[in-house]
Amino acid sequence: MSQTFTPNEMMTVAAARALTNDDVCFVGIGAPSAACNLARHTHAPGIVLIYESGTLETRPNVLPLSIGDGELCETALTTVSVPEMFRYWLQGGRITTGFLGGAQIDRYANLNTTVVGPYEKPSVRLPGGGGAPEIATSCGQIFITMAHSKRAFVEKIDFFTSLGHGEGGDSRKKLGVTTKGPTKVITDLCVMEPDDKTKELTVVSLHPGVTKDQVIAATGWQIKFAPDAGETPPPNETELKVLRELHARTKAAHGGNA
Amino acid sequence: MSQTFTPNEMMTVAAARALTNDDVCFVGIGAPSAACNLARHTHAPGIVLIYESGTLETRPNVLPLSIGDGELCETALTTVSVPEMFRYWLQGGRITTGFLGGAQIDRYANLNTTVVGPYEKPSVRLPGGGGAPEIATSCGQIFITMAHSKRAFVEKIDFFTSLGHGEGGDSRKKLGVTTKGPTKVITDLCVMEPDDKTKELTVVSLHPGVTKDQVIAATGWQIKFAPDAGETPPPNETELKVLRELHARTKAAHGGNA
Amino acid sequence: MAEFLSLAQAIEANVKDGDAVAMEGFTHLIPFAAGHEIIRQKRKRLSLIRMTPDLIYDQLIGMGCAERMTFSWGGNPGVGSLHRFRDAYQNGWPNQIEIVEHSHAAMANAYDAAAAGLPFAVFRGYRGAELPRVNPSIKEVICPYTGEKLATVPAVKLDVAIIHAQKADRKGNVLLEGIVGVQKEAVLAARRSVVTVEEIVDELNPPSPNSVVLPSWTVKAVVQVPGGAHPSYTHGYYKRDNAFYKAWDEIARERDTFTAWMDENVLRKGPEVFAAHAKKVA
Amino acid sequence: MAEFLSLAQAIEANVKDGDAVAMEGFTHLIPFAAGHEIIRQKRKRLSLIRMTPDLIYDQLIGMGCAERMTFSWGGNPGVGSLHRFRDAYQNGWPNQIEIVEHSHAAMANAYDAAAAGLPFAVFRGYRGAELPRVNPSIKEVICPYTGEKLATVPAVKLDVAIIHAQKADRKGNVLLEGIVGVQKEAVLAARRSVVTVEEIVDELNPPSPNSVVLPSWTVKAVVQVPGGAHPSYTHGYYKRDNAFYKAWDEIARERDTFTAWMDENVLRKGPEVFAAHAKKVA
Repeated sequence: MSQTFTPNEMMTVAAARALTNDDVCFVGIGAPSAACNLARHTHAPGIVLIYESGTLETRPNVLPLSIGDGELCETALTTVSVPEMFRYWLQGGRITTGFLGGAQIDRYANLNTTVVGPYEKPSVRLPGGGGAPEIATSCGQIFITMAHSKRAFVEKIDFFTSLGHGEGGDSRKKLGVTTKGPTKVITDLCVMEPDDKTKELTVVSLHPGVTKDQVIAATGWQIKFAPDAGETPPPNETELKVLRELHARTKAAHGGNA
Repeated sequence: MSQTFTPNEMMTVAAARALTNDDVCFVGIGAPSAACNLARHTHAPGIVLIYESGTLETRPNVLPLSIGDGELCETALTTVSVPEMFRYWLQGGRITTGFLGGAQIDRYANLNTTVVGPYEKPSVRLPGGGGAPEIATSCGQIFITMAHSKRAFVEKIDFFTSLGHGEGGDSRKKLGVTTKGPTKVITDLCVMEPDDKTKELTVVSLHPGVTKDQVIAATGWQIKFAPDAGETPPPNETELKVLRELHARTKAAHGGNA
Repeated sequence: MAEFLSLAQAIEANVKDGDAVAMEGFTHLIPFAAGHEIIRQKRKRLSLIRMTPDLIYDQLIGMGCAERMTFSWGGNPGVGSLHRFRDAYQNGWPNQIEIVEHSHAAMANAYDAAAAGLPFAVFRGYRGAELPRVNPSIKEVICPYTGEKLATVPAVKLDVAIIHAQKADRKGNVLLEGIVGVQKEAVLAARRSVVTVEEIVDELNPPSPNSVVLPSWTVKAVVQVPGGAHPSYTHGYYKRDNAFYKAWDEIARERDTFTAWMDENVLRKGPEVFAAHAKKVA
Repeated sequence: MAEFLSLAQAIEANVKDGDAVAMEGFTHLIPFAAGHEIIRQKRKRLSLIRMTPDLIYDQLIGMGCAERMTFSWGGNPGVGSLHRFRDAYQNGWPNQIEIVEHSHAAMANAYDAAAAGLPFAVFRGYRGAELPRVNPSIKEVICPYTGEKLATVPAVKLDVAIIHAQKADRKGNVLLEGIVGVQKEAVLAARRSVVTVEEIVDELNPPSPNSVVLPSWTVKAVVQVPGGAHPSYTHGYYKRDNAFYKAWDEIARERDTFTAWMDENVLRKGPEVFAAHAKKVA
């Protein structure tokens, strides 16, 4: 049975599938939040979702607009202070998977959410790193979700907000970082994983209908493809239904003046 | 009107009177707890009592046997974790007056609650310092309550559990400590205060019926008396009544198997 | 002991030109009414501190109250950028603003250290990150036991902390519930503090013996301002006005629409307008 | 995820000879039933850690389960000394015990650091105190901003933390209320943890959104042992048996009265005897 879906839906579904029932996730706003909650409503009902606002094991019925929406606290197992969240829970090494995104990413999955242009005199001042610098190194692994474009997937990021695989190879190890770092970059065009050895991002599957040329055209460096890169399995009916219902509930909740 | 009272009651009453309505007290078990609660039930109803178990602004109706009796939590404004108590509240510099006591004290009000004899091979292993090392330096000032005897008031303490006035003079300042340290030592015989300059403990008042010779005989160093040392005003009727009721309630509560 | 004041009195007495001010709130309990009062009282050269500066700091900056912002994530959550902050930082309108930038972990630890009376905090942070190159206050210490290098951040230094909370009792003890962020630490870190609350009640009745309560003697002024966190929210009282956060993006995008909105909704109004948002939903 | 086990199973699976074990509780919620089970299972060479070791550590030491005690205050609160600890430490009966001594502030910070995944903690402590002379693990660091010398303590290292709590839900999430001490930190610091609870309930229903809750995935084993904290107490369930603490002074003073009491009340009994103390008073 074939269904139409948007590239963004494909990205969210692919991210959701990468999560397991045993994961403890540090969730960001936007696509990560949609992916984590989709996973929770489908194949991973036991997944633990943590938002940096302090909400532990939350089960939101609608997606939060902000990282600290009331919905997150009301449906949480408990809510801790922000210092405790960053000290006992994130730095304490209790998170299996953290989500990140950014304005720019390079071939080693290093991210920039700080500035476009030089730091001191940026052409665009972005919101900044927030939790990213420590999420990038404290979580067991990192999933990155981003819209795929040449503006975002660049040869050289303007600022190293958070560490991916540094300059590749054993960069993380040399910095004394023991966690895996980015293990998947999921875009609206494809899924990438770092090469085992070089740590350079490599396309491992193309979303249905997406060509290699599209990916090449949307990437600012000479992107590599795994020899066995196939097609990302499309979203199934249940996934699309659950995701769309989630978005519909969210829109209804946020649109009005509650 | 004259009333009989015990030396211990006099000690507790004298300690209570030294407290004001504006004090925030770090209370210890025993005489300090009795003194603080006596003050709260008489001239200082607004005094804030904090026990190191985490209970903030507690109003026990009976005296606790331990530092963490349920009564303390049940009557507290709120109860925080023990790390928070020692970090935000004690080290944070929010306590005006802390209480200490010990097995041994010297002329500079340094205290030993650790060992009698050498540390490695003590003749008596005492419970140890507990909160004392940091109470002694973090509270605005320290009151010490102890039964007066030659065994306790010694020329040289066997172990420096907590700092009083060190070797006298500006010892505290030299150690980088900015708080006042012991400002009163209240015993069952007299009240002592450190000399302004030398910081040596000096008797400022003798409890009713106590002679200088008694104090001299109960002190292991050549104790000094202030030129204007007079008599400690005896407990008044209200103080004795409130204190005895407090002890009676306490005895009734702790005696039985609740 | 906390004093009960009007909002105008509380800000007048506790916020001075040039002060280091934290108006904290992690999405929840953001003290908007107090921020508006600071704007009406035309405070200048404030050094604004906050982990997640959002609309209220955008408003303060756009109205020329600030000269510095210390932060870890400055944006309109889920919506986009802070246009007034950007305009000040990139174009100097209405005045140039300096920034001191940290990560969340660093800021959270800096508040915690200040509440604990320490001069600095130690954390495992910034590995492979570039911020230490541009922020000289990020340093490191070596663990005396393992030899591990760890990052340090100086404790925040605050003249005044301003927060919003659910309620205070008549002695001025304050109860916070829900997403409590770093508000307790901010109050304990500051020399002075102003707390706006939804309600003043006879008895605080915290639901748990371990509820988050600030004793009256840690607070300088308590002010009742129902709805005072709008368009942020107060757990148990009213929800986040997500539609307003989205609308702000348009209002703040241009200088003239911003100025007109501030004139109509802040300068010509008082804290009583917040009451319209203060319905108790719990 | 926490497993639901019998007390014997939980101790068997999680406490090994030679382990570093914290059975925490600051007067409140002391896991006596679990301690008795360790004695019945004849664990040896335990390294016992606790801020305020009291009767249960006196019992473990007197029964020969321990070879080391790390602590900051070791006594029978409000009553006097721990006679069995003293006899072991001073006279080597039933075996010699080594001590590692800190202050409360140091221990509290050491738990906090371990929970936070740090190798050490910084605090303003031990000034003018002698403990640093006899405990080589007390060191110092210099604040990189102010030059102030501050004390350090290594993070506690625990194989297993054992605590008692009010209740768990059927997933194994645990609620603690009242004087919560360093129990949360102990569990988060430990590789394994055993939690005994008064009740197992369908829904945890914490009274506050900020209640102290340990998620199931931070706990290894949950065991229902009503009354399991006696003669300590459980807030909301039963009071501290102060009379027993006083009686212990006599029981433990001599080796033979101690041995007889342990034989009758621990070795010949099981955890079910604690149920007699488990009346809910709230």
